[in-house]
Amino acid sequence: MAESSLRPMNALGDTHSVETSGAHAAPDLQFENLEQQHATRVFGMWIFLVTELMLFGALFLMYTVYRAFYPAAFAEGSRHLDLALGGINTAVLIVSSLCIALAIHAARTSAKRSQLALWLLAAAVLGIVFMVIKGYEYFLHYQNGEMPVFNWTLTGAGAGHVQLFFWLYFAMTGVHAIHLSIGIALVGIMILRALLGNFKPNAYTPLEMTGLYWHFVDIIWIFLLPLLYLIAR
Amino acid sequence: MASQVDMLFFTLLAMSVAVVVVIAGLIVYFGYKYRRRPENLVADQIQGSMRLEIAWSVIPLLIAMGIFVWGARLYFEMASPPAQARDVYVVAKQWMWEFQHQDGMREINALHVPLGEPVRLTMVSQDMIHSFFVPAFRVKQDVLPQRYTTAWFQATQPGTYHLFCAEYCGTLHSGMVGDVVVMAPQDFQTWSSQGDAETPAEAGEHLFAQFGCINCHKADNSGRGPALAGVFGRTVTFADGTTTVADENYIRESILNPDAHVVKGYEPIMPSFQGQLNEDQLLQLLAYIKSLGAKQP
Amino acid sequence: MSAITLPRQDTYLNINYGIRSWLLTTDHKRIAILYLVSITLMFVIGGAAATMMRIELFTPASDLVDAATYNKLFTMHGIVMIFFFLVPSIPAILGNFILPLMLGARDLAFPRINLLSWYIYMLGAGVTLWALIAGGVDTGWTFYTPYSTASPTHVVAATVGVFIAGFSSILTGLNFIVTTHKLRAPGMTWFRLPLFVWSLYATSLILVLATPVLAITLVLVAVERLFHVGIFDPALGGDPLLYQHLFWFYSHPAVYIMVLPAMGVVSEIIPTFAHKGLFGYKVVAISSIAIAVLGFLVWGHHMFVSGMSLHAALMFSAFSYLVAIPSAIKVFNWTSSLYKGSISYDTPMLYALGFIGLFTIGGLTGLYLAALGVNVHVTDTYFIVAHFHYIMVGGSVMGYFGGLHYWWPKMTGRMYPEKWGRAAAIIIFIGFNATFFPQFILGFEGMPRRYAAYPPEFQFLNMLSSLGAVLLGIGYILPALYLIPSLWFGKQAGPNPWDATGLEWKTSSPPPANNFEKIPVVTTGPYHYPGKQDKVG
Amino acid sequence: MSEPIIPTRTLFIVCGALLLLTALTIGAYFMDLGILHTPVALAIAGAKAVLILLFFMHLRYSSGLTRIVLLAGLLWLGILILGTMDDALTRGWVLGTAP
Repeated sequence: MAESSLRPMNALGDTHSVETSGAHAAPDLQFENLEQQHATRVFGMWIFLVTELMLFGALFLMYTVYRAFYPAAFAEGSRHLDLALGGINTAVLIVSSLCIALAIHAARTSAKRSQLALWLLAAAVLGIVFMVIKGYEYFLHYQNGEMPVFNWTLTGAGAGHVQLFFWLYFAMTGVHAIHLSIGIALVGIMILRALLGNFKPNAYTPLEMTGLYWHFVDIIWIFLLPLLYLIAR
Repeated sequence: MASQVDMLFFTLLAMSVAVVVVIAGLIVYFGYKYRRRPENLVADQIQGSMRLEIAWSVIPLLIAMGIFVWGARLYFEMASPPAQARDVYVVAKQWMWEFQHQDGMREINALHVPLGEPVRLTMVSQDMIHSFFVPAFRVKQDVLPQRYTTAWFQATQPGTYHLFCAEYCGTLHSGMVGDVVVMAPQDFQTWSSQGDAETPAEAGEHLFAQFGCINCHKADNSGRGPALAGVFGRTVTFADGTTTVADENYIRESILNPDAHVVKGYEPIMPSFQGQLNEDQLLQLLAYIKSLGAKQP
Repeated sequence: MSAITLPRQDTYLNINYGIRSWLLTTDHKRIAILYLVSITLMFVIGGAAATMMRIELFTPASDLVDAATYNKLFTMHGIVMIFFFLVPSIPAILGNFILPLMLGARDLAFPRINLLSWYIYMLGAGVTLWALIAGGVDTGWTFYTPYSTASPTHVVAATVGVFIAGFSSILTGLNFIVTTHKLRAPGMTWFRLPLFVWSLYATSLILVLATPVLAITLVLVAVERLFHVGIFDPALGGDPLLYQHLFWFYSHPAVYIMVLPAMGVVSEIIPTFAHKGLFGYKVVAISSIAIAVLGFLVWGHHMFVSGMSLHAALMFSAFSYLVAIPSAIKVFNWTSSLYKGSISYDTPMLYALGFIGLFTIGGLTGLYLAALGVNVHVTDTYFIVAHFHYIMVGGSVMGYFGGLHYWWPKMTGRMYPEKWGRAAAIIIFIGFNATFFPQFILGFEGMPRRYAAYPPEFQFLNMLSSLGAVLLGIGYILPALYLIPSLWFGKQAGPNPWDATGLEWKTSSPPPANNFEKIPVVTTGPYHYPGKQDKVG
Repeated sequence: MSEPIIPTRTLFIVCGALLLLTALTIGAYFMDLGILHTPVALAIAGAKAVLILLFFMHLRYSSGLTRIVLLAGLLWLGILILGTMDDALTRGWVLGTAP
């Protein structure tokens, strides 16, 4: 405690902006040691994930209400989705999560930068594969006239309710895709930092946080699969 | 109803005055008695008292539950109109109120009702959410687009009362006002006999024929759709085994989204009439289907 | 600069100078000052809109401004005051400044995120103000669909502004929760935390759990508007009541976001100026958490006449009575704390006592609104306007001003002129009651809210209310007139001008950049005053 | 940083289980489960989420506080959905009649 208060201030009077990613670095001003700093940041990430859960929660609620109101239209809408693509994408995300977990494992057990960076790269590539497949699905919906506003050709009784399903489909998968894109960007940054040798077996906090975020986005998709694709045959 | 609401309101008022007097009185009394003086520089350190804490949690809770039950009973009464109530159809739109009486009278921004007779409103909005509010009758109910809501009241004094829109609905929200005119029953008779327009049920019968409903919904149940006599208020069973009471909103859904709930034993072949009927016409069809029920023994 | 020359002391204020040192600071105390300046600006804007409204309502006809303008005024007043003043005021200004000091920490857990949240706030405020300047918004702060998707005004910009500001709230809440868990000084156990910390913790829970729901809902409203078709559209089978559920799931707990921190401030002020520990400390602490939790179960009481199901109305009404209990407990405990105290009447104490009175009235009228049968009559009238102003203005704003005066010496190192302070507190109290008490009667008589013009029989009470608003306005201007000069001419405060007990008073005023020369070790509860210790009480 | 390091073998097993469960849920989709369709699919999704939480996000090795945070989030999500569904599903509930 006392020693950190003696640390000189930098020119901006910004006493807190000391970058601490290397093992040799001292903890930030407000922390007693690196252990506390790591625990605090990871805890902060969990709180953030809970806010993300509530964000998606609102979408899940809308889904629940409308599905309860219009079960037939939701089943009909679901039949317009391509289960093969949805299933493949699920597998892609699960394997990408494994890559992230292996990356953290590599960071904590070996000092080899290349191994860590490779696992991260694999995760990022799988994330991009997911986005490409998702984009292809969107394109198919557009072609088939299942994209409200841009190209909507479904008509007949109850088409309004099917449209509601597609609105929710695009809202839920869209918000998920935005999150995944952020995840890919984060992993990209992590790759750079890994190559720069920023991480050590006892200093990997940013990796850990990126991993938590990535797995969370994965979990959201795991629920989107049954809710959107597997309603009824 | 107004007097019952006021009874609860003024009971609450008496209680809150008592609480405010006690709290404010204690603050002033303690504040004066224990003001800082040279001989009173050190306070007594009192940590608290579990007994007091429990007392002032449990007692207010019991009182609050009493008020809850009282308020809920009133609300339930407000939600259950008497069976013999006079039906009035209300269509709200930016920024006016349209009323249609069962005997054919139509009016805008004014509602004439007979004294002492319960009036049941079936309301729907053509655009935004509005709210039907007559302060004198202590009645308020939001009027929603695409869905019927109901309210009822019974006037006890002749006179003219304010009608307000209580849910903000756009620029001229404060202009969406009208009058409720309560007339003696015989005066009301005279007033309502001035109209020579067809009644909503008659209009509905014409629509029923005009839109071809009659081709499938045959009275003798030989058509491709179920016969509608007596269906209103009855419990209907759907193809998937679930049931519902055929109320205003169910009839509405059956016309606009017939596929949503198909009655057991029938094919989902009815076309949707979404966009072909305006709110007035839907209410007229509703009135007709209701009147069919009335003809049943 | 300084009127009195003093030996130079290192503080967070004079550690360095220049605009860069402020805009790039990560010191929680400086960020608090940044918030103070920007939030005060928003308060002025929201207040100006309120003034215009009260002038317009002096006469029954809409003669000063037309209905369209009036609608924009109350919308602007609501949006600015709620999202940009009441929600952030106490947490982001006083909480930011005091929380780490109270915990015995050198800063919040995430100082850079703290700065980021200020920038997000400014961005949100900027976008919202742009919407207001570019032509205004007329949906009301509630953005109810379907009107918000049909209104011809700048709804998208306003919702986006609120959406952005929401992330500022989330990050502040996150920061406070993590800081409270992880950065307490040695010996600072949970039941040694000051009550302000408890209330900020409870507030942060709500910020973190409720705000994301509003955020995504407002985005969908904006999307729906941009594409003219969407999730709440009744024509597609969408349910406008679903919007209301989502909106109030945030906005009811938001009331507690606004009032819980004020309760915390009052719980600090009363012990200080009565020189004794707060009566029933643990009960008051836990009641804050109880309010935060129960506050999430009652949102449906905004929808009793909306066409919601009877069953849901019953549930929400019953829960609403439950949440009243912890609030009542707090009032009883504050009052009991005065018993056998040694009470002095400095400005913060006047605000705190005013808070108790006004909050009691606001809370009791909440019971009327929770009673289903009575709610039907008084909801959407001036009764509800009066009720929530008693909670938000009589409660939150009184708490905010009380806290601002209480910690002003700590924040600036200077005392404000006490006589002026007391005069302003009394004027605000009287002006507030004169403005809002008549509105209870107006509401019971049936005057609906959000009316630019009204029937002439309501004029007398409206005139009273408008005249009261003049007094209230004067009361709010006064503090600016004496607080700002006090920065130069005020008496030196010293570390502990109120003879208070919290850790924030154990460091110099204004505090050094690192808060404490040496991190204190805590050995007692928060309000440890000398005096005869009564164990049973 | 004192968290234990999860062996790669465990990670691979968990990943395999997740892929298996994905296949299972798609298989269940093609079976005739009637009304149980959605509950089964959601239960499988729940199991997958738990696996990810416990091992990939190493909740199994985290402090009780982290678990409380997660449970609180789920509880609040439950409140949101239950409170609203209470209204949505009982709108047809008129006095004296069944829902």
